[in-house]
This record gives sequence, structure tokens and C-alpha cells, in this order.
Amino acid sequence: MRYLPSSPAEDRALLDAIGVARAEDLLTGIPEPLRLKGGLDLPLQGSEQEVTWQMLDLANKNTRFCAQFLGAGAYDHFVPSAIDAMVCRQEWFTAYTPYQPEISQGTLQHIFEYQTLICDLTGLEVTNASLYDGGTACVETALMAVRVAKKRNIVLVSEGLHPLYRQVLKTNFAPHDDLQLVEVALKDGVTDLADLQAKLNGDVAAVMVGYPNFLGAVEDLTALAGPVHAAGALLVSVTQEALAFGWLEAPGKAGADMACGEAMSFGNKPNFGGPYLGFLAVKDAHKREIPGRVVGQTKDLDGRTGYVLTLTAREQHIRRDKATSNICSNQGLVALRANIYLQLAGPEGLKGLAEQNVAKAQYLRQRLLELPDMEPMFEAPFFNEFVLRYKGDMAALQEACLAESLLPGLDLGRFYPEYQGCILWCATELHTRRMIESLVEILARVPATV
Amino acid sequence: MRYLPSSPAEDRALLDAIGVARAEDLLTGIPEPLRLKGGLDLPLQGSEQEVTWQMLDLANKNTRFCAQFLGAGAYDHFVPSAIDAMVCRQEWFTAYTPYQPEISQGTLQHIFEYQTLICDLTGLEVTNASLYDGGTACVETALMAVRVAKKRNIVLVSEGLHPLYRQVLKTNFAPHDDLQLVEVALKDGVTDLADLQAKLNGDVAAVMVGYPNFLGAVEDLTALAGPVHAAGALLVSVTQEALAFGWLEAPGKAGADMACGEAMSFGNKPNFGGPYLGFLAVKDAHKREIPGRVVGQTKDLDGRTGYVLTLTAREQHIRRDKATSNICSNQGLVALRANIYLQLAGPEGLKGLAEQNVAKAQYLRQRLLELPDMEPMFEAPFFNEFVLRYKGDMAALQEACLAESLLPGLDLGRFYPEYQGCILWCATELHTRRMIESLVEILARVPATV
Amino acid sequence: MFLRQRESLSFDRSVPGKRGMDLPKLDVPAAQDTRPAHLKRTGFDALPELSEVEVIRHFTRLSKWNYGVDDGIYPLGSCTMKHNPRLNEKVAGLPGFTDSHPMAPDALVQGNLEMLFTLQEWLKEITGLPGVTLQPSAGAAGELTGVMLIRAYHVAQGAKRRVILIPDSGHGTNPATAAMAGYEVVELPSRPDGTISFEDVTDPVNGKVRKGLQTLVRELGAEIAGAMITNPNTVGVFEYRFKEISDLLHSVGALVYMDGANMNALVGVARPGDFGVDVMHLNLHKTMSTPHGGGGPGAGPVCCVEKLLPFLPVPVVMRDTVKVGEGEVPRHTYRMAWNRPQSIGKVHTFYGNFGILVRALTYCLSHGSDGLKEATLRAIVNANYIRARLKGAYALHIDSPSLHEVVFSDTLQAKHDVHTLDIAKRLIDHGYHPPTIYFPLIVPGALMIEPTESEDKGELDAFCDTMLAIAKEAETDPEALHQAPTLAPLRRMDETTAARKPVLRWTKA
Amino acid sequence: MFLRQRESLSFDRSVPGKRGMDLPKLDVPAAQDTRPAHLKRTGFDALPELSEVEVIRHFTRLSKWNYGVDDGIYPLGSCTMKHNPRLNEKVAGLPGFTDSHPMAPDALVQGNLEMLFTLQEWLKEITGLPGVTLQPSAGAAGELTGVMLIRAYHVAQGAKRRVILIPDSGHGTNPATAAMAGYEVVELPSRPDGTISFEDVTDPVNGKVRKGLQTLVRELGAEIAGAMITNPNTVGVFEYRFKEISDLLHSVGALVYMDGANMNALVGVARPGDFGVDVMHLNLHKTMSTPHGGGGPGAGPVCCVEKLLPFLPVPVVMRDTVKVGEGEVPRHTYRMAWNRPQSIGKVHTFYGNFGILVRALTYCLSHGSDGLKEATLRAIVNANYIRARLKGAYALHIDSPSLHEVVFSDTLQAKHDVHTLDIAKRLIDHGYHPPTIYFPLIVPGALMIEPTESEDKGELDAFCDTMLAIAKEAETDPEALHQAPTLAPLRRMDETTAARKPVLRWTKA
Ligand SMILES: Cc1ncc(COP(=O)(O)O)c(C=O)c1O
Ligand SMILES: Cc1ncc(COP(=O)(O)O)c(C=O)c1O
Repeated sequence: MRYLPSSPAEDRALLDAIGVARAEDLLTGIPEPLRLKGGLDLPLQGSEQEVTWQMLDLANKNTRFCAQFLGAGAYDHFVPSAIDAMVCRQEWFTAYTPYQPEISQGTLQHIFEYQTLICDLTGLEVTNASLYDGGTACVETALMAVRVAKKRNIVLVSEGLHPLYRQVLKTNFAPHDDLQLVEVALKDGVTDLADLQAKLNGDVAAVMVGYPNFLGAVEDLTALAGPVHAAGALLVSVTQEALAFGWLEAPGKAGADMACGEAMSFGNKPNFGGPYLGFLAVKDAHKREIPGRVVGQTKDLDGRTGYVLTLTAREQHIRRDKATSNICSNQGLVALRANIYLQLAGPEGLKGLAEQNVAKAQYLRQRLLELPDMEPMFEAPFFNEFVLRYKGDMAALQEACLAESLLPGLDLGRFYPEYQGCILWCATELHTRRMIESLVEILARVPATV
Repeated sequence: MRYLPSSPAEDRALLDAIGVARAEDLLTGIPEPLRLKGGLDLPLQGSEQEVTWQMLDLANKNTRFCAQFLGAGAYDHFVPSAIDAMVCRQEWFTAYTPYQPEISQGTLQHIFEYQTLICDLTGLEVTNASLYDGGTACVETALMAVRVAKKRNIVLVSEGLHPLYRQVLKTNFAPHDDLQLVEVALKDGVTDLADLQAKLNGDVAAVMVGYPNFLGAVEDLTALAGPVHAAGALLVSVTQEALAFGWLEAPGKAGADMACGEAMSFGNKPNFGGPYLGFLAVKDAHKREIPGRVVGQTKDLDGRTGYVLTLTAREQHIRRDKATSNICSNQGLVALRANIYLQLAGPEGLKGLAEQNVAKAQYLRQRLLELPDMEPMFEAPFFNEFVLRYKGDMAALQEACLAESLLPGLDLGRFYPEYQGCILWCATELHTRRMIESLVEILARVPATV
Repeated sequence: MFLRQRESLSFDRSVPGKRGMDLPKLDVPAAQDTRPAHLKRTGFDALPELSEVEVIRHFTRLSKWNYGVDDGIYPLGSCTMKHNPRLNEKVAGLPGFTDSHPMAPDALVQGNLEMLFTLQEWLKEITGLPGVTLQPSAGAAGELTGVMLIRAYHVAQGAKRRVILIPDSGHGTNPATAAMAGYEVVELPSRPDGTISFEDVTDPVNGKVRKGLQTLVRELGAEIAGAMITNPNTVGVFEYRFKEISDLLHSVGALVYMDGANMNALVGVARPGDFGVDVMHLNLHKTMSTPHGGGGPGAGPVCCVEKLLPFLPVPVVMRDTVKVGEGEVPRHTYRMAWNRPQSIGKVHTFYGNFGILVRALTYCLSHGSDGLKEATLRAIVNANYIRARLKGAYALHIDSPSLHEVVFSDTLQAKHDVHTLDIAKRLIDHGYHPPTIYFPLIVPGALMIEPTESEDKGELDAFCDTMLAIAKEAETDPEALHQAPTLAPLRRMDETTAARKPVLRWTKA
Repeated sequence: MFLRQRESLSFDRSVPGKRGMDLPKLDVPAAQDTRPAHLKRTGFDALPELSEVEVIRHFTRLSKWNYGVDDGIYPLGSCTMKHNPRLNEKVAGLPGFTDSHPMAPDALVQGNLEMLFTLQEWLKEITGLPGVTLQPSAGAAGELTGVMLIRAYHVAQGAKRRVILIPDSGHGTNPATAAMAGYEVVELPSRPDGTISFEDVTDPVNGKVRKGLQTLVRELGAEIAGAMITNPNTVGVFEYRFKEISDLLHSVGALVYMDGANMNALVGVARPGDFGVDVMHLNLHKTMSTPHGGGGPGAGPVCCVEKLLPFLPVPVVMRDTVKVGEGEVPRHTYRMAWNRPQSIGKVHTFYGNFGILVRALTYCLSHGSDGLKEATLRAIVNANYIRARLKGAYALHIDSPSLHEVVFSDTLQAKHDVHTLDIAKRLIDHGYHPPTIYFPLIVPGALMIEPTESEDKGELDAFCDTMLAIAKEAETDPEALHQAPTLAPLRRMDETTAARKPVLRWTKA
């Protein structure tokens, strides 16, 4: 087997040195009755050629599209070739967590740079080396908010938060009988201020809103911060499309106390939902409550600057059941992709790309609204996603698009019964005017409402 | 522009330090009338996204196949993923020729290993760091043979040599009024011994034969060596499918004095014909006549083993018009691919793969011969290619194959008028039984001879 | 080599006006600015301005300050640093996978669903457990999912229960997970052989009595939701009484969670489903060689017994068999089942670290049943070879038979005032990555060495020779060890100041 | 860093029974052995037995003894070591290109043909010459093709002629090429400013008179087939009398070949077709940034004037325009033209280094007309900045205005017995790749520095600072320079023994 280096003669020499006749003799620690009799009932080993073909066959069974008008938490952006080219250096992708700083300065310095960038984008002061994804980042943030807010046990969650993030939150709050998740309704596509006011009280630790929210709308963090802060709660901004930071003010500067979300947009393809990049940024005052690994700058014995894992007293390997989280392995390599992406983009690139996304989405919306069956839903400003009501037959629309290798937007009925018949559309820099025009042409031909 | 690093302010600083106002002021060395007025009439710069799409568009305009039964000097073999993964390390693919040994030991040691392997495969003693491709390797070998043989001015070339290699030879011999290229006829798919005998004389420097030859047949080098050596000429073995070295005796052990050819089969895709890998191996006695770069082992001042470019007195940068060749840049990175490929394969892998190629080609031939319109041509042993006469309509066959995304073998009429209606078929380890069976089924349905 | 100096932070090299990314020409009307004034992006403080050339050089140079598995043995115990096949990377990069959207209807992602389903089947057979979810992003996430399954099960039975038992040798993620799942942690003491103690244990130092498994089960009984047991445990030893432990726990209605971080010692050799495990996770980034990425991403699938199936996270990937004519090969279609009322819900936004799962299946297909077992045996042989060679020079605090890793202690070296940290740092000078140190906590000055099956005798010998040389040096020149590393780009770091006055990001000077 | 020791030859690490490649299961009957007994492969003497792990490690570790363009400035003069964009690598690896077969009918490779045609159009516009062949694999192969075109032209005119004139500053490939094309080389002397001398030149040392261009043209006249002139020449200086030179040569019916290795100084700024060049090559691995690969592959397309078109190598890529309806965009098809009776024939088996040509077109599209010119200007600015900073510390043997590279001499250092080789080796100690040394031959102890446009001010300054420090060191501590490099993995090598007793391959001990 190509991956197993020892030769038969070497194996023999190893066994002789150990003093056993066969490798199986080393299994004495496993009681005989617990050992597997016979082999695993699985296929035998495959050559590289055979395995390549098998996996290629699977990949090819997925339908390919000319254009995907679907976002909803997974955004298709252009990925510069430099990213894959860097990440595939074995020094990056094969290394472990940088436990030994003297032999891991590459990873450590990268994380320090990544942390700096996340703070810059969010306008906050402290972040960590990454979390699993947007949904679990919401969980860590909500739990942290509860720790920080002490004694307060309610987390209000806007219905504008990604429905799957809310499901993950629900799963993770379920074991905590003392904690409560309460949803805040939407109005005109954004968090309903009246409902929020009604639900705010002295037990509310934090309020989580999308920025932009799942419907693509830009929540007015500043306006929300007023009542939230007045109630003594923390405002948590949740961003599922991090490219919006190129267009929208940093949440930390707009009134949020914490920011979290998903940063897969920085250098990743949709990849069927993972690996993605959860992030969380907080104020300096809260830094000792942050979950996950954190890198800090320090000096070596000779006074040279270097980087180490720090604030480890928060972490599970030191604090065990008192730790701020159980997270150990994170999404390091995806954070590296984001770091490279952001350094390539720079401020001008990020702003420019973000503006192109807005322009494409606005154009898509304008063109779709020319269709008789499409109706506007909300007037709030949006980034690269927006909702339209479709009066036609949803199945027919779906079919017409697929026939032309276009993937339409999300049928919102799946997550919001009240928005049955509405579609969440997305456009990014990858959508050319031609693609948008073909979509509109195809939709124009969909049989009229029955 | 993303590849041009200087910022406007830096540019200014550079110009100030130089003492000019604008970059254009540095063009004073170019007489004004010779400067280009206006700009180049070409499109403006493209973003990475746009250029990727343009090039992807071109790549997609080529027809894709499920299976290619075409070899003829360009063989489709499986390429292990380790090769691309290694070669893409910038330390390998961006480096220049290893002129400075202390900072280039990676490249130098690789070439030394590669040289060792080419000698091993060919059974000869000295080789170089690579030549451009099979055709130009023939040229370098023929010219070297003439230098070595002194005073002899004729090179006999078997018609079994790749027709395009022969064309390249012809082009390069044309300027040498004193040299003569003479072709030797084929008989039963291999070099005609009688014709060879007739053409051998005291002016013949070398005789070049394919091993295996263009028709896939294995020439009996040992049998040819007798008369060639008796006439005082050198026997040159030309291999266009280097994987055959896993099955056939090393030419140097079978009677050849020199071996050259094409080694693209070691780790490359067909790639529309290049970059490929020309090689040439010779006996130790002839080493100072070899063209191209050669790496040798030596010691540093502290007695540590290392590698350097050596025997440079043969080369153009020292000997100028007296050099053994004008070659300077070669196919270094393709040689690296071959080195990695061969080290992965090892003796067992190489033999095993070669045997699989033989098995697939024998099976393909057997199955094709079940078709009423296919007739055998030659009885000589073959490696992974063979010739059959097709009595049906060649255009119809071509069309039927293409309709099912199969690329049929080569219509030999293009190069050998006498083999009009014959097809050169190829099968490698990439051809599954199913692919072969579909080919046969499809051909069985081609309308019968008119 | 060829490194001029430390690579500075990119922020310090930013120069206004440089750019590393060009934008496509905008082919639609420019965006209308619809933002309220106070939500317009005001700018960036750190985001650097660099050309592509500099970004590439920065990350190339930085990479050279790292050590990777292709540099040599990477003997971090418990972390299982195997060879990372390039085939797996290539396959995970196939556009058919990477371009696929997680919100696309099932019919359009049949390849992905078949991929997930197939991997599930492999993991079921490997663990001997009939249920799988691939959603958890890492081992710790798997643990949390597993413990939430336990909780959901108990809740369905009428009471969630209160306590989770965890051995003192357990990884920190175990107690942290139990806490995140709302449980109280009660620690199980270890015996001198490293395994869980059934009996009470008296601390030789302070005389305190720590209750053993039997006492705890007797006293806590129906309060115990379950136990989280690492097997082989973190000392590399199989819990040889595992069956008894699980029987005992089952007798009070508690469930057994197995931390499968060390499953690479069992694949093809023993199956947790056969010795009483109810639920467990696998670290595919360990057992199935998916790369560690400098910290992640990993994948921590959870496998479970029949009775936990209803609680698995949604969606569950299912296969439907399409009936075909007699004698024909049956066709399959795949779908995501979302409507599962007893499910704990979602534990990842989408379906887990899909790209990692692709690599894991590729690993499985490459190895096959025969290769998987062979890998396990060779990993065990390699660890025992190191054990045989270093025994004597380093103390084996726990002498039970090792499986895939061996844990030494620094007690022999401590006599010369040389400690585990010194040994680890000295290895760096010799060009090796150090082993895991100071874990598990039950071994004083632990040096936890896991070579994996990817090392051949040559590399093992080179490593052992170095370890032996260091042991000698500890006797002859302890100061050299205290000073180590001296050949690395940096000497030892001031971690205290780092934690006391944390500098966690760059700020403009 | 993290390199334990020298990496041994893989042959010395071969262990019987290891394998790095598994074969697919054979799904057809095993091969019948049809070979005559004496042609059966008897075995291998060197081919090593290694697992994939060891092969990957070997080539990873070996790579670390190299220096690449991402490590920093790579100032090899004449070699044009630019940034190598990863986009170009990615595009060249698209399966649509890599899987395409060179013997496939034209209709099946329309994308390739359009690619080749488009690149030809770019090169025509850049050089101002109407004919192109993309077949030559490198610069030297381009030269040979070009000189064969000249020969074919003269033969068609009735006489092949006898002589090619080449300046003494020319690259070694020029005279070697002329010889391979059956010509006699006559050397043109240089003037003190580095350009070709029209007048005879008297050697100041031995008093020998070397005939200048005018004399040679007068004396040799119709014997002259052509001249091979590098422009800008190898001193980085534009042959400012180029037009006169070509007029003079044309007046006797000779043709002008331009060695375009330095074309990166002219792209977008001046076009050879505008100053009398009849035929030239481009090194795409220099001018168009295709990677050097540790020696190759490159690509050396040849461009030529109208009258040489009939002689271009076959096949020639042609575009046909398909007439369409009024107002519609015309469609194009592409084909290979093989039937060209006056063609010199084939110069490459297929169509040249296709994968390299793909990269070159990608470079062109990325830069566009504006970026190409900008790159040229920045390369010139960078070279002149180095010139400005190092002038004084290093002697400028030739003081003509530099374009893209600057050539210093070691005469100032030679006073302290420090020579070009010492300076070059000392740069290695500082982590820089040295410049081209001892070329061109007309500059004593030449140090030929070409920064290219890919370096920013920071990197240029760091390099210049180092060069200045070395100049100072030459005065204060010449011995340190004689000993250099001392920080590289090896010290200076015994090249004499290497050449006297060559060891050119490994043999079993
Ligand atoms: C025994 C054990 N359990 C759990 C974990 C946590 O796994 P992960 O890092 O994948 O979350 C580890 C990882 O080091 C471990 O070694
Ligand atoms: C001036 C000059 N001419 C010709 C060549 C030869 O080019 P190639 O190496 O591509 O054959 C070179 C390469 O160094 C050169 O610098």
C-alpha cells in the first residue's frame, strides 16, 4: 500500500526489536472477546487511479450550473488563484495547532494577522483564531453574552437571523434549563422594534440581529442599540455575508457590543456548506470570556518579537469543565484563506468588490421586477440579496431555470411560512449582465399564473 | 495592476533617486524615431476573474473524450497527484537553471537523480539534464553520432521512426550540405534488414530505429546491432513511449550504442504535444560530445557531497560556435515530473504498469479483430500500440466514435500512403475493459463497407 | 535556509496605492447608495495595501517558519499526524464538489448525498454502530453532539439526569463538553496502570480518597446520564475492562460515550459497538488523515446505537432504492430527511465540514478494509518500537501494553533538573517536532509520542537516536537543554507577559 | 530551518519491498509474453523502492535547498526572473487543455487552435512583425529556427551564403546556433559604450585590429547571410544605431536576426518590426513570466517579416472566418496548415511547449496593452534605481543609459583581491540569489543585475543595502568574502574535480 512505508524486512526488524513474532501479538491489551473476528466487511484497497475515478464519478453526479442565484448563507465569490497556491504548501495545510511556538511561528503570525483583520472589519477589539461556522459562532457568542451579562438568562434572537443559525442556537440552548431563547418578529424585512421593545427586560442578556439579515436587508444597528443598551443588554450583530463589511460600517462602530457570523465569503467556494469560517469579535473588556484559541504577541529570551497561544487559562485543556468553551480544533486553514484573501483585496479591493455586489444585486432586482409576476417585498437597503414575491408557479420557475443550467434563488416558504411564494435572490461579482439577462428571459417564458 | 508592486509614491521616490521626472525619460537610449507612437493595439488589462473565464472558455472549446485510443507519440497515462503537488512548490517551478550551486542544491540533486534513472532505463552510462522533446532529441543524437563517428556523414533512419521525428531531423539536417539522411524501408512493420544491409557502408555514422517503433512494433535491436556494428556504425535506439522500458530490455543492453526519445509518459498528460521531455543517453566514452547541461557530483570545501553543473566546456556559453549544441534552457520541470514519477513507481510499479499496458493493448486488438472489417497487419510483438487494417469507411468510423465521445486511433494514411486504411490503435492502463467494449460495440454498428 | 530575517507583519509593510486584486469591469449600472449615512463604511485601520507579489512572498516566507508532516516525523501524541495524501486534496478540490450549494435541492446534489451516505456506511462498519451523523466540525463538536444525544434520550425516558462521569486521564474537551451540555462532571480516578479504577483510590500524597467507578455508580445511580471514556485511553492503553464498565453503567440506565480520538488504534481490530459503546465520535483529522491545517478544519462524526437514532441531528442522509426490472442492478437515489420530531436539531449550519468528509472517504477507499487494518497494526508496531528503544533512557510511568502511542515521563531526567519542556525544545534544535507534552495530566511530565503508521524504520531510528542523545545530554550538559532551542528562529517565548498584558492584534503605531 | 541534514540520494534510501504506486486491478486477461527472450527487461540497477510518504518528503526537503522567485529578488541578469502568477499555472492545468491530444483532428481542438492564434496575434502586435511560429521550445531553438528561415530565404534567392555576424557581447547560444545552422561565425567588435562598432577596433592590450561592421560588410558582402544582434544588448543598452546597422546589412542582401531575450525592455515602447529586424525570437519564459522550472521548459516563438512567411515551420495556425448574416458577429474556425511547400519543415515534434504558451497568453490578457507597457517602464525604472544606488560603490565599466538591467564590473573590488565570484557568494549568505556573473564577456568581472518590474522599493533597497555592505566588507574584510558562502548548506564546490573525474550518476556501491 503506497501510504504505508515499512517494508516487510523492516517490519520484521521492528517486531524483533520489540520482541514479538507478529503485530497481532501487540494487541494483548485488548481482551480477546472484544477483538474483531474476521475483517471489516468493506471493499479492498484501491489504487490512486481507481479511487480518483470513483470520487470523480460522485462529483460528476452533482448538477453543474452556469450561474447560481442562490446565497442564503453560502456565497459564491471569485477565489483568487493565489489562495489555493499558498494553502497547499505542506507547511500550512499539514501542520497541527501551534503548540510549540518556536517551530510554528508561521501559523502563529498568520493567526495574529487574521485576528487583526477580523477586529478591523468588525470594529471590535478582540477575536479568536476561528470558530466552526456561522451557526456555532452564534452559539458561542450567545453563551458568552450570558456569561458576560451575569445573572441575565434570556437571549433575544431576531427572526431575521439565518433560520439554520437559529436552529443551531436552539439545539445548543436546549440542555440549559436556566437559559431562554426568545425570537423577535420581523416587520418590513427587518427586526420589529415594537416587538423588541416589548420583549426587552432586565433578564435579557443579549439581542442578536442579522447585519445584513437573512432576507438581505440592512438592519439599523444604531437604531437598535438604543433600546437594547437602555435595557442593559448587549447588542450582537450577526453577519452571514462578511463581504458586506466592505460596504457597511463596522458593527462595533455602529452600536454592536459583539459581532459574530460566517466569513466563508473570503476565499472559499460554496463547498456544500463546509468547511466554513465562524468568527466572533468582542470588546477588550470581555476578552477573558472569549471562547477558543487566541494568539498574542510577545518576545523571546533575546527580545525578538514572536507569537504564542495565549489566555489559555480560559481553555478546556487547562480549565476543563470551567472553560469558556469546549472548542479545540477550529477552522485554521479557512482562516488562512480569509487572511490571504483580505490581504490581496486590501481596502480598495474589498470596498470595490462590495460595491460591485450591490450593483449586481440592484440590477438583478430591477430586471426581475420588469417581469409581471414579480413583486417587491421590502424597501430596506440590501447588500447582495433581496426578496421578491413571485405570483407564478414556483415549480415551473424552478424547472425552467434548471433546464437552462441556472439555479434560482431560495423559496422562502421553506423557512418562513408567511413568505410562502417569496424568493430570496442573490447576485455577486460573478454574475455578469448576460447571466442576469438570460435569467430574466427564461423567467419571462415561464407559463403565466394559473 | 496586481502584479506590479510599486505604489505611485514609491515610483516617485525611485524616479527622484534616479533623477528623472518620468519613467519615459529613461528611454533616451532608444532613438526617438524608433519608439512606438501611441500604444499597442491590444485589449486593456483584465482582472483575474475575467482572464480565468476567457481562458476557461478556450479550454472548453476543445472536445472532451471518455477515452482516447490514440497514442502516436503522445500517451495518456495516469498521473499521480503527488507530482503536481511537488512541482507546484515555488522552490521547484520558479527557480532558474542552477548556476549558483550553493543556493540550488535542490535542482542539482534532482537532476543527478534524474540522470541516474535515465541511464538505468536505457542501460547506458551518461545522459544530460533533458532535451526539448523526442524529435529534437533525435536531431541532437544524430548530430552527436556524426561527431563521434568522425568523417562518416550518413545517418540511416528507419521509416519506423515517428514520422514527425523524421521531419524534425530533415529540417535540421537541411543546413548541413555535408550530411545525409537516408531512410530505411519497413517490412512487416519493422525495419527491413535487407534494405538496411544494402544501405550500410563506410560512410554511415549511425542507424536510428524505433524501439518500439511508430507502428508499435518491437524492433529486434540485437539483430540489427550485428550488421550495423559490422559496418562500423552506431546503433541508435529511439523510444517514443518510454513506459516500454518497463517491459523491454534496456537498449544499451540489447545492442544500442545510443538511446534517445521522448519520456513524456512519465507523469504528463498529452497537453497538446508539450511541454514534453526529450532524452539522450550514451556510453561513457562519448560523454564529452554530449549536448546540453550535465550535473556531476563533487565535494565542497569541507568535503561535503554536493552537485554542480559540469563538463561545461562542451557548452555554448563557453565554447560558443564550437559547442556540442546551442541548447540552453531545457525541459527541467518535466524532468522533475519524470523523476518523481519513476521514484513513485519503482521497479515493481514500472514493470507492472508496462505489463498492464501490454495486456490492455492485446485485449483491445483481440476484441477489435472480432469485427468483420478489421484485419491484422503485422505479427511483430507490440507494446501498447498496434496497427489494423480497416476495410470500412474511415470517416464513418471516426464519426461514430466521436458521437460517443471516443477518440479513435490514428489514420495511418496521413503519414504512410502505403498504409492507407490502416489505423494505429493505442491502449494504456487508463483504458478499462468497459471502454474497450464500448468501442467495439460502437464500431460494430458502423455501416458496412460500401 | 535562505531566510533573510523574520518576516514582518504585513500591516507594517502596507504602502498606500498598492493592490493585489483587480476588479472585473462593472457591466451593470453603478450601485445606488441606499445605506443610511451612519451605516456607510468609514474605512479600515489595518487592512494592508499590497501587491500580489508581496502577498505571495509573505505567505511563502511565513510558511517556512512552520514544520509540516512532510518535513519528517511529527510525533504529537493523541493528534495522529499521519501522511496527508495529495490525492485527497485533489479530490476535495473537484469543482463538482466545491461549486455545489448547500441550499440546492437534493435532486441537484445527488453526488454529494451519495458521498455522505457512503462515508456513513464505512464509519458504521468500522465502529460497529448503526447510526451516524457527519455534521460535527471537530472532535469537541462530536462530543457535544453525542452528549446531547444522551441527554435527549434520557429526556425522552423522563429525566435528563444530572451527572457525567469522566476519567481524570480524559482530554479537556470531555469535561468542557459535559458542562456545555448542562451536565455536572464527576471525575473517575485512574489506577496506576492508567485505566479507570473500579475501586476507590487514595492519593499517596494528601491521603484524600477519590471514589472509584463502583462507588460512584452505587451512590449516584440514576443521576448518572453517562460516562465519557477515551479508548484506548490517553496513555495509549486499552481500557481492558471496558465491557464491565459499560455493563455497570448500563445497569443504572446510564449511557457510554466513547471519545474516539484514538480510534486509529482500533480500526479493523476492534469495534466499539462490540463492547458496549452507545455513542462515540471519530476525529477524521486523526484517524482518516485529513490534514490539520494548522488547527483545523477537522470533522468529528458521531456514531451511535439503535436507540439513539431518533435523536440524531437533522438532516439525516437517506438512501432510497428504486425498484427496477428483474435481474437489473437496483438504482439508488439519496435525500436529506429533515422531518424527525425527536431530533436534537441542527449542530452545524449545513452538513458539517463537507470538504473534509470528501477527503476522509477518499482515504477509506484508498486503504480499503485490508489497508485500514494494516495501518492500525503498523501504527501500533511503530509506537511499540519507540517504546522498546527509549525504555530505560526515559521512564515509563505507566507500564501497561501500549497501542498506538507511548507516554514517557521526565522523572529520570528531572534528577538533573531537566524537564519535559527542555527535552521538547531540544528536539526542535535537532529538526524534529516535539511530542505532546504534559498531557495526560496523570503522568508527571508526560512526553506522549505517537509516530503513526506513516514512519518507516529509518525515520523512527533517527528520532530514537536523537531522543537517546538528548537523554545523555541531560546527564552531561543540562544547561544546553535549558537553553534550547538555540537553532530555531526564536528562543523560548515569554508566555507570562503574553497572558498578563495581552497584545492580540496589531494597532497603528 | 528545520532541516536536519543534507537529504541523501533516494537510491541510498531504497528498501526492497516498498512501493509508492499501487496499480489498478487488471480487468482484462493478463498479457501474453510476446517478447523475444533477449528483449525481456532484465531489471533495474538504480530505480529506488520507496513509499509515497518518502517520495513526497524527499522532494519537499530537497526543494528547501533551492531559492525561488517567491523567496525574494532573483536578480539574474538576462534571465528576467519575474513574479510567476499562480493564475497562469492554474489555467495551464485546465483539463480541457491538458487532456487534449496533439494528433486529434483540428475540429476537436478548436480551443487550442484559437489559443495559439490569439497568442500569435499578440506577439505580432508587440513585435510589429507579421509572421509568427510558436514551435520553438526555448530561446536557442528560436534562434535556430530563425537562422534556418534566413537560410531558406537565401537558398530560395539562389545562394545560402556563408557567414553570420555576431557581436562579441552576444550570448553563447548565438554563435552555437549559427554553427548548427551550417554557418560560419564572424565576430563583430563592441565599442567602449557596449554597442556594435561600425569602425575597426584596436585591442589596447595586444594591438590586434578587429574589423568593424563597415569593414566586414564591405569585405564579405554577399557572403553575409545575416547578423544576430541582441537588442537591448547584453549590457542592457539599446543599439542606438540599429536602424543604420540593418540598413547596411540589407544593402548587401543580408537579413537581421534580433535575439529578443531582452524584449521585456521594449514591449509597448518600441517594436523591432519598426527598426529593420527581419526575424527574431522572444523568450516567453522571460518576457511573459512563464516559470523557469529550474532550467525549463520555456518557449521561444519566432516572429518575422512578410518575405519570410513562406518558410515558417509547419503547421501554421490559420483562422477562417465563417460568413454569417448581415449584422451578426462573424464566427471563426481555426485550422493547422501543413501543406506549405517552401516551409523549412518541423522544428518541434508537435506544436511547441503548448502549456507554456497557455501561460504566456494568460500573462498577456492579464496585463493588456496598458499593463505590458507599464511593466516595461517599471522594469527600466527599477534597474536604473539600482544603478543609481550602486554606482560609485561598484564600477560601471560601460556607462551608456541602462534599460532593464545594469552591468557592473568588479574592478573597484579587485584592488582588494575581491572578485565577482566572491561578491556573488557573499550575497547568498545574506539570503539573496546572486546576479548573473562573468557575462557578458566584454565586461571584466561582470555583475549583471536585472531586478524586473516585480520588485518594490522595499526589496530593491534591501538588496542595494546588502550590495553596499558587501562593497564595504571588500575593503575591510576581504577574507570573509573569499570564504563565502558560510551560511549556505554547502561551501564552495570543487568544480575542477567535478569536470576532471566526472561522476554523472549514482552507481551501486
Ligand atoms: C483525546 C481527545 N479528545 C478530544 C479531542 C478534541 O478533538 P478536536 O480537536 O477535534 O475537537 C482531542 C484532540 O486533541 C483528543 O486528543
Ligand atoms: C541573450 C540571450 N540569448 C539567448 C538565450 C537563450 O535562451 P534559452 O535559454 O531560452 O534557450 C539567453 C538565455 O539565457 C539569453 O540571455
